[in-house]
Amino acid sequence: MREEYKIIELQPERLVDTAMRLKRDLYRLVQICAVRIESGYELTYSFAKEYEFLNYRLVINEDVVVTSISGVFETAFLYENEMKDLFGVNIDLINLDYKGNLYRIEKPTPYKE
Amino acid sequence: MLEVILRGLVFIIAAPFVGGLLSGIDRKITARMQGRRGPSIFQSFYDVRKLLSKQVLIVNSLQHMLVWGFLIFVVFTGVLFFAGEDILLVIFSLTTAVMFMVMASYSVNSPFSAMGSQRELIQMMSYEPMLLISAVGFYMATGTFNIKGIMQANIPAIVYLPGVFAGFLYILTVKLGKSPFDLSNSHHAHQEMVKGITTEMSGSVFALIEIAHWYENVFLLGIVGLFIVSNQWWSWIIAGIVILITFFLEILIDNTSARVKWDVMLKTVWAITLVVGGINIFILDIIR
Amino acid sequence: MATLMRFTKTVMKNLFSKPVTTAYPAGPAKVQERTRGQVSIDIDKCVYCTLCAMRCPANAIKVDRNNKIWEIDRFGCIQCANCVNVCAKNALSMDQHYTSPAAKSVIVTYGAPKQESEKEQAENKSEK
Amino acid sequence: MSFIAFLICFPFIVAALLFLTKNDTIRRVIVILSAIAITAVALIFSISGIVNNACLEYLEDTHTIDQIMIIGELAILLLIIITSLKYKKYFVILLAITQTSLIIWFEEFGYKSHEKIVHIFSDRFTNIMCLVIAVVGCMICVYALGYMKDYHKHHKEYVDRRPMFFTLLFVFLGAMFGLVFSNNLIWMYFFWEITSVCSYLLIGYTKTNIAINNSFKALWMNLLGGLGFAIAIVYLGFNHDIVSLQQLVASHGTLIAVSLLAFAGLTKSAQMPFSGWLLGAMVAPTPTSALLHSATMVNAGVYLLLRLSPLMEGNLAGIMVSLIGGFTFFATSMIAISQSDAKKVLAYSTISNLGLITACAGGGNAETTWAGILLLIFHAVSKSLLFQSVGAVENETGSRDIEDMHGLIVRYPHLAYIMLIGICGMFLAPFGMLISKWAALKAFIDTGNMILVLLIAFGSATTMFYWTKWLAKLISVSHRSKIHPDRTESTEWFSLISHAVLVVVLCLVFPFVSMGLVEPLVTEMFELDIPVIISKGNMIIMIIMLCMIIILPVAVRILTSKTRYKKEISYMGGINTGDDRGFVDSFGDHKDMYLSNWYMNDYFGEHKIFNISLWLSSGIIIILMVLTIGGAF
Amino acid sequence: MGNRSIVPFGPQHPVLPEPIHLDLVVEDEKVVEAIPSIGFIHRGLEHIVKKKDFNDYVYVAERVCGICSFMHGMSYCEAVERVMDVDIPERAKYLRTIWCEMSRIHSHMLWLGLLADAFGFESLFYQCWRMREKILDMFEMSTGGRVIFSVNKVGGVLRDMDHEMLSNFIKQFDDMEKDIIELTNVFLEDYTVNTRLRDVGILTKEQGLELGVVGPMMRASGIAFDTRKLKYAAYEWIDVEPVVATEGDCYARTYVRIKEIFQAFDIIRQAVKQIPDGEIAIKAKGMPNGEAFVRVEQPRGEAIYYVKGNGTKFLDRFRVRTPTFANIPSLLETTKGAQLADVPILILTIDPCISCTER
Amino acid sequence: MAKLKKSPWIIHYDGSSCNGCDIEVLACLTPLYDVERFGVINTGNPKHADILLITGGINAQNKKVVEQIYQQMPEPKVVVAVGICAYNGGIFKECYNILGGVDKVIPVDIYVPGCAARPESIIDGVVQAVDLLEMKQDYFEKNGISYNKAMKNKNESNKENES
Ligand code: SF4
Ligand code: SF4
Ligand code: SF4
Ligand code: SF4
Ligand code: SF4
Ligand code: SF4
Ligand code: SF4
Ligand code: SF4
Repeated sequence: MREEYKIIELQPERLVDTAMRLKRDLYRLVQICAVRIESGYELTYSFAKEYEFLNYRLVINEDVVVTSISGVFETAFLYENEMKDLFGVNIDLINLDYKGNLYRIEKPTPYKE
Repeated sequence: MLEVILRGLVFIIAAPFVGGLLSGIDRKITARMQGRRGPSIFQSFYDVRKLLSKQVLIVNSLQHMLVWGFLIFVVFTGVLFFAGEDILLVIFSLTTAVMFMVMASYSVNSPFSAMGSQRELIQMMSYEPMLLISAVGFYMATGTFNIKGIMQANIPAIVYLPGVFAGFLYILTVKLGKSPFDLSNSHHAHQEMVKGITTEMSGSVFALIEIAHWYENVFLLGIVGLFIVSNQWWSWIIAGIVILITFFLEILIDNTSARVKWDVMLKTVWAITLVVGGINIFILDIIR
Repeated sequence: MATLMRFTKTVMKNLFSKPVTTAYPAGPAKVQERTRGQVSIDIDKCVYCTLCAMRCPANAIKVDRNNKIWEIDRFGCIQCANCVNVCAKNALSMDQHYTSPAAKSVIVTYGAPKQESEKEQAENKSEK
Repeated sequence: MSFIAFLICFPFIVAALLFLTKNDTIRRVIVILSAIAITAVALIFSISGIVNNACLEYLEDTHTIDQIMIIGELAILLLIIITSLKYKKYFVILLAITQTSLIIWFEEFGYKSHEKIVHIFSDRFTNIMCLVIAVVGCMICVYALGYMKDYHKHHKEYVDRRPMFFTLLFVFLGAMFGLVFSNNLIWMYFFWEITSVCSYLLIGYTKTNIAINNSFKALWMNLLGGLGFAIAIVYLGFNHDIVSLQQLVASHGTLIAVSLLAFAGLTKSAQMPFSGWLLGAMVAPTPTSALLHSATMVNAGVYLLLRLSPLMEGNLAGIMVSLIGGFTFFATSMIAISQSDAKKVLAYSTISNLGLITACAGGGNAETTWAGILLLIFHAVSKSLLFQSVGAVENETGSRDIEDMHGLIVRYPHLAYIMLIGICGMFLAPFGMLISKWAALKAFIDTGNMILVLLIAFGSATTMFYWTKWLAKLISVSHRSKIHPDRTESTEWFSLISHAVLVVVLCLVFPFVSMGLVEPLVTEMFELDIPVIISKGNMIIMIIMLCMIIILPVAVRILTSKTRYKKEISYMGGINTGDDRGFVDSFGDHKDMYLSNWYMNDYFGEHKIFNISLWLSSGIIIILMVLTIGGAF
Repeated sequence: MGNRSIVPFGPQHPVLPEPIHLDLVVEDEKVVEAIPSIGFIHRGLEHIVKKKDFNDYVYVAERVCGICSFMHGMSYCEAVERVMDVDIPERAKYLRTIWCEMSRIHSHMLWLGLLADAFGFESLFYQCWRMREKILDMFEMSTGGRVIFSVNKVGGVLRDMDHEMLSNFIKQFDDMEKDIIELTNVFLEDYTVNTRLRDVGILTKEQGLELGVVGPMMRASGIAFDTRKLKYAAYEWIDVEPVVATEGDCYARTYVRIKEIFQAFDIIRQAVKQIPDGEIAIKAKGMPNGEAFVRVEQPRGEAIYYVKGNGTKFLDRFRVRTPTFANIPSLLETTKGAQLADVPILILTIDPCISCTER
Repeated sequence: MAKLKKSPWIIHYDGSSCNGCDIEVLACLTPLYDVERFGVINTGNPKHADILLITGGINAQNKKVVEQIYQQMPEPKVVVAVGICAYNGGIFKECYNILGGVDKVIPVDIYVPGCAARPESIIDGVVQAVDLLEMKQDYFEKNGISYNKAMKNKNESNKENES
């Protein structure tokens, strides 16, 4: 027996709206995760409310600019900076933008290749 | 005059040994209280010997001068005390010494050192009234500020000054830098100040501070003794015992409390000063 | 309910009982039966299959199939025992004692050329 | 007599001259020459007075002078009325009219023993005061020459009214001399009013809104004190037929009058409910502050109190004065902790120190008075030095915030050393404060005034805190700070250096000052042999301490000449960037490290303590005044 | 800048066993602003799934952090097992549960010690760590390692604990429990300790949800959530109720962790009672293909494992969102208005494990 | 002589370890292993320290930090690299952000092996380090130049000679 959870596809434009709705419904941000795929990235935004676990999936091209949800969920800034720095995902309007210096690594965006 | 000089010399020579040994014993007892074997009781001497032999890193040369000032004034304080001079003068000299220390650690322009020196100042501000009140108490109990005179009293000062004594023990914890009041420079455990006022001191400069603390501790325990001694010879034995008990008590307190924050320190120390010390001297004034 | 010096009892108990400190290094180190110290090899059982080298997550083992040399960088081994688990010949095992600290790495070679006994070869790391 | 006349009149003449002088160079010449003249005369007069132990009294026909004074008082009244109308401060007019008419009425109708009294006199105390006023006051005038030039260079927004400014400085000096030499209370009152008005005009110098408001604050508070003074004069004249200070001191049992005069003294020395005006005085150019805080204004207050101190032993007036003094000492030293503006710290420290002097005066016995007088001397010199050095630093760096004095010792070493000496002179053992604290403590224990003992114990701790942190700030050395070119004017330097030398010398010769000057004076005042306050042995120890501090730098250099140093940047968790002034911040950029002193606004902030203290001290005053007056009937 | 100091806090700092850095802006000692910076330990270990056989990657995964290394190894295995759809033997599940809870005890004891160290209570620190050594001995007895155990594998566990060993452990726990009660009461009742913990760094329930804090941090703010209520290892057969406190301050967080120590003892007792006999591992056939999320409750709270395989022995992506990562932003909130002396305590009450945060 | 032997003070820095080694370093201080019986104090301040205990490998960000801490220690000083990570990056050596062992940035005197090095090993390492300290102290006192610097100079001149 294992925990059940959902993975829901989402358009990038709908992201902030969805985040706002979830916040209103008292969900918390659990994690954001990026995976490098051929055409670009697969981003998973996970939210939870009590034991319910929702994953919103964005499949985007490399050049798509994703709006930050750090204005909605403050904690998102860490995840977003990480994706930006390690994967090279274009994320806009992060409230605490480390500008590539979250992890000061020598090789930029090592997960991108 | 000769006697005064002699006493001073004895203090200058003997105090580091006593102080160093006390600090070694302190560390040993502390270790045993924590269930471990602990260092040798001569450890403090080993430490200082090592520090003296190491390279000295300084941030600026002013620092070194001020540290010397600290040491010299601490020794001077002790000499004045054991030579039996005026107790107010002793306190003022001590204050001057600490001021040198504060300036030494502030002069280096390092964040933790500077923070430490501000805390040291707060500590000083909190214990200073009680120190003065102790002196006042001695004067009221024995009619003199002169330490030699105080020691010649017919009745030991503690009889008149139980409250002041308690208050003094309280600030002794601050002065010895023991938990819960080891704010500016903690000997044990770690703290947010790194090494506080001594952060930027290394090698022999740091050794000077250790030595100064030995002197200071001997002097402080001397004040504890001053509460007990009278013109009876056996009072000296009791004073010795009380000093040892005090010393042990301080170690025990050190090992059974957390470091408090400065505001708690300031408030409690002042409150104790006011309540215990203040009431004591008020009553003394009335019954006199 | 806050009390001052709540810890006194424990502290006093400690003061008057024997410290728990080990005697080490004067006495022996404490080990358990399953303690994973360092990898040891029964070189006679080894068939130089290189499986252990391939599966070593830290790349501490080198096996030269042709010259029949089995070599381990003691300072590179993370004591995961993966090699022990994967070796089909059960040639490997974990000792309870561990490698001593040193200024240079200890690289131990077993097997050929000819001499079966172990030959310790302390290499300067900078030369490595 | 001619000396005294010179000291009182000459400054007024110089003032008149300066009022007409628009030329910088001429003004410079006049100021310097007259400063030299005044200082010289004061020195000759006072020192010969002290050496010969002369107590001079002058009885003379004073009718014309009295007439002049009445005219003068009316003139002052007119001035107040005109300016107050201009700025719509009607309350002040009321105060001024009340007291002036009271005095004039009294002079015309109630002045019975007119001819019999001594109008002018001088004894040791006046000599000491005269020295302080002349030496410190004149140097401030000289300092002001350079300072005001720079000041108007930096502050183009203010109208340059320097002739007016220097006029006022000299009027002030003249009034101060008059005040201390007067024996006739009405004369004293007249000079008292002049100082009030002068300070009012000086504070309003820049004519900004805040300056005007503060100047009126100073005016009404001082007028309130003046009112007390006036009532006391009238009361004394009618009930006891006393019109001179000597008579007053000789008579006992005029509690109400003493209280009223003490009240006037408290306002003038800016004690607690009336501290506001001195704080407000800060808006004026620095020489004003230096003058008000050290040699003149506030000293007039404590001078009066110390004069009265034999009358305050153990009575309600004494309790009021010592309580207010002690309380002010403690409360304002706490507030000083929370201040970072150097002038404000100095202002609070002045109030606090004067509090200690006041407490000493209120103690009403020989020992405390001895301490009070000594403290007055030390304070005047050190405080003047400090104000001037702060002013000089402000002209150099454009800021008088203590935070901006970080590492001053590297940037402006000379100014920093001067300031160090000033601060040490203020509080560090074995300097001034220490001795007074010592004597005061002892005396208050002996008289059983435990509340004051506690106030002093706590107050000395807080005093130590704010001074030390300032001291530490000055000597904080960071790498690569450079020496800056020092453009302080020569006249300023002259004054600064003389002050610094004076501070050090005073400390060194303090036993002689005490034995040769203050002890006989106190003996005279109290008509008894005062006990040994600080034994010779202890004085020697203090001198040794002082020498240790002076020798230390040299000694350490020799002691450590063999040590091998390595200079190393300070510790910042491993992320300094190159030198010890910055570090790598969370975003990977360089960030300047910055260290600030502690101010503890949440505990010692002005807003926390000031108002409470106002209420408390007003309460103390009102209750004790009511008790005094009630007790008299 | 007024009367504010700007001070670098860390990365090297005696109260921080691990490097983390804060740009502190303080007024006297009151923190006005604190911006955290991480990355001093960043290694990039998620990346080497592309270089290591997924079976051997367990050894990397358990070195995500040396404190709850067991949990990391286990969670990684659970995630891979889920992708490969293998169901491991029940005995293995129970063994994992027991080790998990032992890890929790050791981790919380360690934390209590470090907390004591941070507020300058050295003897208390020593006492905690002395107690913790007993757990480490048990670990070494059962796995052969003191901090890194290497007993997990995809498909089960590598070492068994026989009945004798388990009952011995239970007996030792019974003894320890008394001592721990005595010890933890100092945290809860001592006056000086209380001045340091009470009303420091308050995080309300709302803030907690907004900042997405997890674990004891979350439960101390009154949010009853514990991933152990979900089904992983053997937890579906075990009674466990989240320990909750409502104050949201450092005291509450200490309280929650202390109670969790006793809860862990209880869980181990349950597990030992219920543990069935049988195999401890099965052979996992094939290669992982597909993706899976696994959530587990580590000592510091909920951790998320994500594994994506592509049918080869090298995974496409492995990701771990550790509890500290979720808790760090709360520092921004809790440090504001606190004192400098509180900063180490505030950093510690999130029980940071920077190693796993930065991977 | 033997001025240092009885009072080696340490500073511990966590390079990029997994914590395993760090907690074992800390465990050395606690009652069971109690290194203070050898006079060891964990100072946490480079300016007071004689021995730098460093765990974990070097990465791009902590490189400078490690260098600076080392530089801020007074002579004589010894570096003890604890754990496999500190030796060569350990299990993380293939990670993109691991530059290698501690010797990439500062000279290491003693390596303590083990992934999680055992407390006993760390004690052994410290004991060896103390002997080295003595040696370096003598060298420093005789030649007025730190041993490490002398060695570095020698190596460099050797290299120059070779080329
Ligand atoms: S694993 Fe077995 S079959 Fe394969 S090479 Fe090794 S010994 Fe031979
Ligand atoms: S042990 Fe190392 S070299 Fe061998 S297969 Fe595994 S990762 Fe590759
Ligand atoms: S124990 Fe692990 S690290 Fe060591 S050689 Fe074997 S597989 Fe490699
Ligand atoms: S796996 Fe076993 S048999 Fe094969 S090389 Fe390694 S030790 Fe030898
Ligand atoms: S909190 Fe981190 S650094 Fe501190 S002991 Fe635990 S794992 Fe090590
Ligand atoms: S952060 Fe937490 S989950 Fe991660 S390794 Fe450390 S203790 Fe374990
Ligand atoms: S050597 Fe092992 S235990 Fe130590 S830090 Fe590296 S991975 Fe962790
Ligand atoms: S390799 Fe082992 S001993 Fe060394 S740091 Fe890592 S866990 Fe600790």
